[in-house]
Amino acid sequence: MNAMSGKVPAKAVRQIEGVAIRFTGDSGDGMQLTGTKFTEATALAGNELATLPDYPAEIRAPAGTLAGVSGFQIHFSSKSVRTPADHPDVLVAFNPAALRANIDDVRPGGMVIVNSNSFTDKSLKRAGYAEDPRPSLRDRYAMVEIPLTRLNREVLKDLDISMRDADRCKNFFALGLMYWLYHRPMEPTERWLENRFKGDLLEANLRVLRAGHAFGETTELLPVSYIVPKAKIQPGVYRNVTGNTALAWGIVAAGALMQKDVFLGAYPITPASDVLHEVARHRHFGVKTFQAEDEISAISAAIGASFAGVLSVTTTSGPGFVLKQEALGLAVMAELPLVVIDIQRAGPSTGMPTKIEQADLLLALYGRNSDSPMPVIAPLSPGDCFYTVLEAFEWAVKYMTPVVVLSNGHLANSSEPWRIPDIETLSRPRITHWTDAKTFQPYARNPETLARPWAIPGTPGLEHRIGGLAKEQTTGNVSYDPENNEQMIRLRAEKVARIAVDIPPIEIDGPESGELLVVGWGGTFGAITSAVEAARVDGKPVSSIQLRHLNPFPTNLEQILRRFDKILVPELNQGQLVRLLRSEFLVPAIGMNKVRGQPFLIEELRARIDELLSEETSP
Amino acid sequence: MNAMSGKVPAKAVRQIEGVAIRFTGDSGDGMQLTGTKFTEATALAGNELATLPDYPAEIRAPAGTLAGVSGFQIHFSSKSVRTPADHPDVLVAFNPAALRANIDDVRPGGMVIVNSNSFTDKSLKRAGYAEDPRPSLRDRYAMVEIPLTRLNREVLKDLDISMRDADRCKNFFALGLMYWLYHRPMEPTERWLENRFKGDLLEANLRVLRAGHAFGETTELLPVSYIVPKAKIQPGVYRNVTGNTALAWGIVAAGALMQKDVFLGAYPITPASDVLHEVARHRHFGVKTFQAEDEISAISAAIGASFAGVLSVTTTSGPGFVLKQEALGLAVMAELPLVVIDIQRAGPSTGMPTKIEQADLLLALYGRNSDSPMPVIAPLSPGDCFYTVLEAFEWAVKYMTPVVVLSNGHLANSSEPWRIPDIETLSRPRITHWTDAKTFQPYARNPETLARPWAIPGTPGLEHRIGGLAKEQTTGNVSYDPENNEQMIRLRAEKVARIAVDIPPIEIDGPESGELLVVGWGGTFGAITSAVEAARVDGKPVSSIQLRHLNPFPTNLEQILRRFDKILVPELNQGQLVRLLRSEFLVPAIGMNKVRGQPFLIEELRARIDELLSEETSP
Amino acid sequence: MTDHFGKLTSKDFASDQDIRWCPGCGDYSVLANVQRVMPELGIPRENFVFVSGIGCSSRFPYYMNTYGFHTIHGRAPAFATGIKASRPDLSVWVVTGDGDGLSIGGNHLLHTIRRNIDIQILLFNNRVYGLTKGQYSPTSPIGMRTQSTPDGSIDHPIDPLAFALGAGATFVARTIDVDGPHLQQMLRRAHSHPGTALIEILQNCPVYNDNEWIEVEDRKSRINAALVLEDGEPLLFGSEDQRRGIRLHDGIPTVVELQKGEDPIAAGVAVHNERTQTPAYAFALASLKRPEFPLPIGVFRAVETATYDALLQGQVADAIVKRGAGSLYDLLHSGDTWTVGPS
Amino acid sequence: MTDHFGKLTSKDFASDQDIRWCPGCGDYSVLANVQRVMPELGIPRENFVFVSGIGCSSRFPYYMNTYGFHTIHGRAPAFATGIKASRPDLSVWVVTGDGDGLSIGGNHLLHTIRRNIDIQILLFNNRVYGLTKGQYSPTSPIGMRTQSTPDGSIDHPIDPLAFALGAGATFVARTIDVDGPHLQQMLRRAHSHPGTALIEILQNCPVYNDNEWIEVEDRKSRINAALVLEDGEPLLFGSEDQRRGIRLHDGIPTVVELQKGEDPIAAGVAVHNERTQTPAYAFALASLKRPEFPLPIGVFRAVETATYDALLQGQVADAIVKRGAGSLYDLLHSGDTWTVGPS
Ligand SMILES: Cc1ncc(C[n+]2csc(CCOP(=O)(O)OP(=O)(O)O)c2C)c(N)n1
Ligand SMILES: Cc1ncc(C[n+]2csc(CCOP(=O)(O)OP(=O)(O)O)c2C)c(N)n1
Ligand code: SF4
Ligand code: SF4
Ligand SMILES: [Mg+2]
Ligand SMILES: [Mg+2]
Repeated sequence: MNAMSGKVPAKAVRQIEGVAIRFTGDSGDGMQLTGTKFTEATALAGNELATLPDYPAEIRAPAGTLAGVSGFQIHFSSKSVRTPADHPDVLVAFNPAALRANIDDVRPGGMVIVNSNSFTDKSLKRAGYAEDPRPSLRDRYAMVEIPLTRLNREVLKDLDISMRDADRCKNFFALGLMYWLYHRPMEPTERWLENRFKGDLLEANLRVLRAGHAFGETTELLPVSYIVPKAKIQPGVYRNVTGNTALAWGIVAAGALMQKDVFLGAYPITPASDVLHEVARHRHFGVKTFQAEDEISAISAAIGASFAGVLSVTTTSGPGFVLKQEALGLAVMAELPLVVIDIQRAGPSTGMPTKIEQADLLLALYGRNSDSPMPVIAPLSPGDCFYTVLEAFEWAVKYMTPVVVLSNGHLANSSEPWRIPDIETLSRPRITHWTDAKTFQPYARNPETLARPWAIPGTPGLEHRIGGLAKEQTTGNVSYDPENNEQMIRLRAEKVARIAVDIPPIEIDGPESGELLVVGWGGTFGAITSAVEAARVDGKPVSSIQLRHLNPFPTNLEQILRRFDKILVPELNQGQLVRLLRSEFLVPAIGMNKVRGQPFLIEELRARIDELLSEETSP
Repeated sequence: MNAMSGKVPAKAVRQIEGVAIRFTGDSGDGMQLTGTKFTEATALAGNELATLPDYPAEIRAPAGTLAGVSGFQIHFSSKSVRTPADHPDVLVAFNPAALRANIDDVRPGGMVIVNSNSFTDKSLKRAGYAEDPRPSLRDRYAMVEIPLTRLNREVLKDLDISMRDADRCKNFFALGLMYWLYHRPMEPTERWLENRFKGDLLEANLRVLRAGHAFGETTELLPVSYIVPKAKIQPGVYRNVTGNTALAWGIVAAGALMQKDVFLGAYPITPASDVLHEVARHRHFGVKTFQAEDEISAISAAIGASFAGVLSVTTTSGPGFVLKQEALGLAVMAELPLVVIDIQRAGPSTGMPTKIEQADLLLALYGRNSDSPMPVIAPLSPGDCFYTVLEAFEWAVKYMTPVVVLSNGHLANSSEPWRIPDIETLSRPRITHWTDAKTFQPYARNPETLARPWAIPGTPGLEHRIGGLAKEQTTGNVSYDPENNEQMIRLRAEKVARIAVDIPPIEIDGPESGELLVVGWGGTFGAITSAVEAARVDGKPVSSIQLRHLNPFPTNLEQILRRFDKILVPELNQGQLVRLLRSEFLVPAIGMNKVRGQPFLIEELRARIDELLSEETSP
Repeated sequence: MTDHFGKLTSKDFASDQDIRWCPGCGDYSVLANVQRVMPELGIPRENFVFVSGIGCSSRFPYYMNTYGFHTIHGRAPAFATGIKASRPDLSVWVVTGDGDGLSIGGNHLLHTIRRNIDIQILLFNNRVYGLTKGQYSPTSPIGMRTQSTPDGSIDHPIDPLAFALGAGATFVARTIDVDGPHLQQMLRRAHSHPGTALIEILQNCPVYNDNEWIEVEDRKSRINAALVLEDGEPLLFGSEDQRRGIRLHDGIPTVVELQKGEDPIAAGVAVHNERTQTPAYAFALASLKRPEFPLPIGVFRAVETATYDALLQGQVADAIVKRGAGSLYDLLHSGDTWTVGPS
Repeated sequence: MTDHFGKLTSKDFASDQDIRWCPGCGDYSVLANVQRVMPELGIPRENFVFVSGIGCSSRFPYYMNTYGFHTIHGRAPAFATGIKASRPDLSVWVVTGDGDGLSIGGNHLLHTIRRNIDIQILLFNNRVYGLTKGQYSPTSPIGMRTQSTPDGSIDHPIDPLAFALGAGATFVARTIDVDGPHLQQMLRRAHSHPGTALIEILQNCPVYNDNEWIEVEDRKSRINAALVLEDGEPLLFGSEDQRRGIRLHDGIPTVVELQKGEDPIAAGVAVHNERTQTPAYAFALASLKRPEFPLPIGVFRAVETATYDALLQGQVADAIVKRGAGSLYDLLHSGDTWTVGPS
């Protein structure tokens, strides 16, 4: 707490368990940066945290409109934190549009900090307010109205910078104020500013940051500041990662750990492009990125690279994933290792590209002509994206199969503090390419994994041809033999099924059996676990499991399902996993489906859990 | 029986219920033509019949090899016929390769007619026979060895045609012989020859046809000829149709009945190309065909045509159907009428393009990003393809939705006698385009069907924009509103679900309840019904239903399923419908799956039925 | 509602949707000019259809008060083909970007052009993927640093017009977002061309690729940087006192410096003829690249040949003349049939 | 097994698979000639990869005893791109047809060519879809009657080489299925070209489009029907007593009739230069169409510029030089981190 060293706060300090703050403003107001800096400071302050950025769909929507509002929510606590929280306790709104777009989310009675200078007639109109909303809000929220623009300009009036540049600093004024309000350290941000700016701009930013802090100390608008004690956190070195960064690093790490070059084929698409961007920065790992002309080319090139003997991967989102299916079918037939990452977004069709869904599960399983089984994994959190990619690569090369990773737009862009793994503890599968020409058969199978050999060009005596036509067992020659065809189809299915032996048994959160089991998959982990744990704290007999492995399922899944009276399957789609569970295990699982482009709220999950538990159990 | 008028057969005549004959030879031997002519004659003779052509996968495989064998099977009877029969009673083999490729299918003790001149060392070797197989076959089959090449040449020796042309006639010698053997009329074929050939070639063909017939009368190799009495057939005008022709005519008929121009966008692919070919021949119906650069363009153009206000359709097979999925998602979002015909083939990937499967059902339902429900219909027989297309168009325009038709390579190429419908009895839905500018809203919905209006360019005052982004209810404007998005997704699903009211209740073949229900879908109708009926004749308590409507299901399906102890779902895939039934109704349906590129045999279905019925019923 | 008897104005072509482009985007100017030209074309508003793919530029149809279809990425020309082939009475305009039209959609553009279907295609070339936030596009220059190419792009760029001519285009033109009169003239020309008319519009993306075309957008530098094509005129550029021309000899374009008053034709400067039958001529123009050559602006090629939609419609009409309008009864009863009587 | 110390022969490049083309198909001759050239290229057999799409021609890899990948329809260039980009040490050959490469696969061909990745592409042009039994293809002439065009096709054909040049091709050539020596020469030239080398092979499909190229396949008619390109030689064709040449003036090719003994260059006949920088020259050659002009055969263009695979490999190498080989530890610890001690 150096920022305050030497000064004893003259005002009241209250200790709280945690708080969720949402910074909102126009896209030009720097909300993402403000949120990121606050997050860094919070991580260093030792809290558990989760964040959620929210960008406008348009590149540059007209200033001051609802379409242009950008937001960043951070939830931090001295206890465990798994979601950015349903409702912010504090809203910081830089303009009326930001207020209007966000006020309904704020916890009743929460704090609302606004820039009072921004409430001009023009900007109210732009935001679609018929009249100034503040008077009516004052009853319902703790309104803190600060003349932010004016205060900020005053601090900078003697500097030789334009008014525009001056005004663009005001997010750091607010940041300084929030640092004061929650006792966050200032140095990391100061250090960052010093690396980033110089001259008058540096001076300006530093000044307003400190002025904001000082304003907190003196203003009567904020009589109390808050301390959020450190959380109990597993020791280690931490950093923030978004899901997309973790995916990208997983890709780079796979090559480093398996000592292989990596090839990434991709075509830009929201919200997957950032994975391509991040991976492209690391050519010195022997990683090549290829921005293809379309998704079909991207995956085709990746399959080609796999045939050629490097680790290969293709990244995309919904509509692009659809386009890759024909080539994926070939990868199934050719039995080549490939990782396909689909960062699901809200559909159908173009849908709401920046919004959230998890509705490509059935597509991943069934999106190809004829039966062509493929393993599917879905990460549970931003940091888990890293491990998911490593696991996907491991499966791909061990079983000689394409593997699908289903992330989503929520994981992609939200970040969490991530304990950096000890590299020595990460698995380093040894890849062996076939070399013995005497015994070589392109489709001979490893009796344990059923994998065929990975025999790569450049190996003398192993010249062979593969393709999408039905293949004879062992030789891989084209074959139209009916018996052989059936056996090959069964073998490929069996190969994928056998991956189950590599999947650890799934662990139940809560009692091992009972009245209600909540089953989620992938990125809804935080919300579901939070809701279920909260329900248990209230004495409700409910447990949960969160599936990472969607195909094959963990081997103990069936037993677990059978131990509960009711099964609830919350999904951000119209019911996909629930169909799989019902058809596979004939259990009367009930779907809970949300397709609003938003993540689950803990409270809505909680409500459904309570409702189910209070229903009469039907026979 | 004019062909025999004036002559009393000197030999024994036996009456039989029915028979299955398979004509086989090299691709150059004219087997398809022989089979077709025999079929026509048989239809005119008043029998029920079913046929199955079997082409080699290669365009022109080397003569005399197994790869080049072509076949045509016809099953005809005085009783009901639903499949081409599991095993031919009679095999006609023009060369050793044809014998080798087909002999194992022949019913034990069946008749095998071979061209004895073709058993040269060279051709035996080409066929992969180490020695002449005939001696060993004589014990197991009624071998009829005819020096076909020689006899044929003799008949033609005084004509001025080349040896090659002479040899190419020999299929008509065999045809004449078979006409004699089964008392088929010769005139239709003679008439056809007269329209087709002239001069020496006509003379040659007529001569050998008649010579074959005469040979039958005189040869001692065939002591008996057979009469198959007329079947009881619904009165009417009949013709043969293949599934593909019926699909094509359904497309043309839809336009004629609805008084609309038709647009077909397609990219050639086996076994769908013939639909394009056939439709292209009927431009005078105001039907336009567009051979696109790929499947994506084909469907995109079709959707464009639909937006422009014509009836539109796109035809394809497996891999091409995969490529169409992204655009199909747009059609769901745009809520435009479109018929998509997928003629399923054996996969995955390129697989065995000329072989049979029915494995694109889950693809049709789930092959797109996010939930995008779409009705699916599957024809039960070649002739049913016609009605299926009409029904699909009716749904498409009534509900403003894309509709998928799932045919398969078996229906596509096999033919059945088809009672030509009385055109007056066909439904003629009136299409209304919105015209009233005052009340127009692009996404206002018909309260009954939930369809939006079909408002087409050229209508003053109805100018509006549609697209793949999430849409506001009623206005269709782009909307990112969460609530609205959820409602629109639900409305689209509800719209498809409501189609169920147009689906007639499904009828059970057999008792209304009992021990075992066999549930099939689409083109396996003939085999399943035959097997189940045969089992019932043997006193087994088994019923069957064959689903044409896969989404939505007929409304009485659930009740029916619940009335049986066991449910068996035979499919030419690894288990697709069975998954849907299990997840939808939580019934313990059991799959029976075959992926050999071949249709079900009646006997294998029968065996499984018997097995299930003899098992102890588990609780 | 517009009165269909009165003359339409550009306002009648503006929809009620909020425009969602960044401030300063070149797309605004194109939109305004398209809205200005539409009323002049003598076509009822309800007969216009604007079709687009996905991209910033592809939002265009939302802002036009005509029929519009914002389809999927890269496929707009295929949708437009279906519209025009089935309804030749409509005036169909495709709006696409350098990514939409030349990356994922290159093949549809190719085939649409070669079929010569009678539509207009406006290709907004900002040499970047705007909507997905600034990756390089197929027209981006080698070495361009973007998020996806932090070390610089290594793909040789495509020239949209050379590509179109390679595909057999019958009409290609190039114009500039901010040059209203020229842009309008190109729109009119494209509209009056029977067959596929492709206009490359050099468009500024101030956010991700600012000033990419400044040399020709700027009126001052344009004199030397652009070669304004005028039918029947020699290929001249440069200021009065520094006139230069283009010579096309042995298939190789060269710059000819002209003395004051020198006759360009005598000096070997080629004379522009849009209707030159061989595409080789227009291709030679399309091969002129900065900085060695000026960038040609205007109509490169405008030759007439049968359009796909007309030929298709003709086949239908011919078939009806030859065979009579189709009779369903005849179709179903064609070939061999037989009658089964009541038994 | 081949002895890798002995010299390979064409037999070493024949696989054990039965060939499944129709008797008389032009593909046989191409296969034989490819198998003949391979051993001469000084590359170990295991370093060859043949990649194809779907079509009769695309079965090619099955018959080559090298590494081979028979992929999906139209995408072979993309697969090849992945192979070559990740393994620049391999010699990668794409085999495609006019349908596979120019219909469904046109976009991948376009982008592969513009990237100039160092592979060879053999495009078998029989102007028909063979495998799917004879529909017209993107190179089929207008009016061609096929099963899908009973009234005649109405699409203007694409010229594969004009298309490739429009895409910025650095090497394009045309040859004939049955002309072994010329075909072999083109294969060698394509192989030695750094960058994408496209060879259009005029191929006969006796079953669905017999004699499409008979004018140039036939040695007699070829004299007048073909223009055999020779680097540094004037563009001449025709028999001794009827010599003609091609002039390229003002961007417009014309035929010049030469008197006996007349100097072609003086008569304005252009001299062939494969290395002409501007693509306008080669495009002019590609625009020569029968029957007005002879069909050029040989190398149209062969210019050197950086290849995609080399540039990509270079970026990796540079990055390692500049930043050292990647350290996973450093990556994971980059940026802001903090340490949580044991509590
Ligand atoms: C199938 C698919 N792949 C990728 C995308 C993502 N995407 C949308 S627009 C675009 C590129 C747009 O570039 P351009 O056409 O140049 O348009 P601009 O935004 O520059 O006007 C991409 C890659 C998509 N929407 N759909
Ligand atoms: C996605 C997909 N669409 C269509 C097909 C069907 N198909 C296979 S090959 C082919 C055309 C082949 O023509 P071409 O490339 O000219 O090869 P050729 O047979 O003439 O050598 C088509 C349409 C396919 N295999 N896959
Ligand atoms: S990103 Fe560029 S092209 Fe897109 S709207 Fe903004 S300025 Fe225009
Ligand atoms: S169909 Fe034509 S291209 Fe194909 S193998 Fe036969 S002859 Fe050759
Ligand atoms: Mg762009
Ligand atoms: Mg071809």
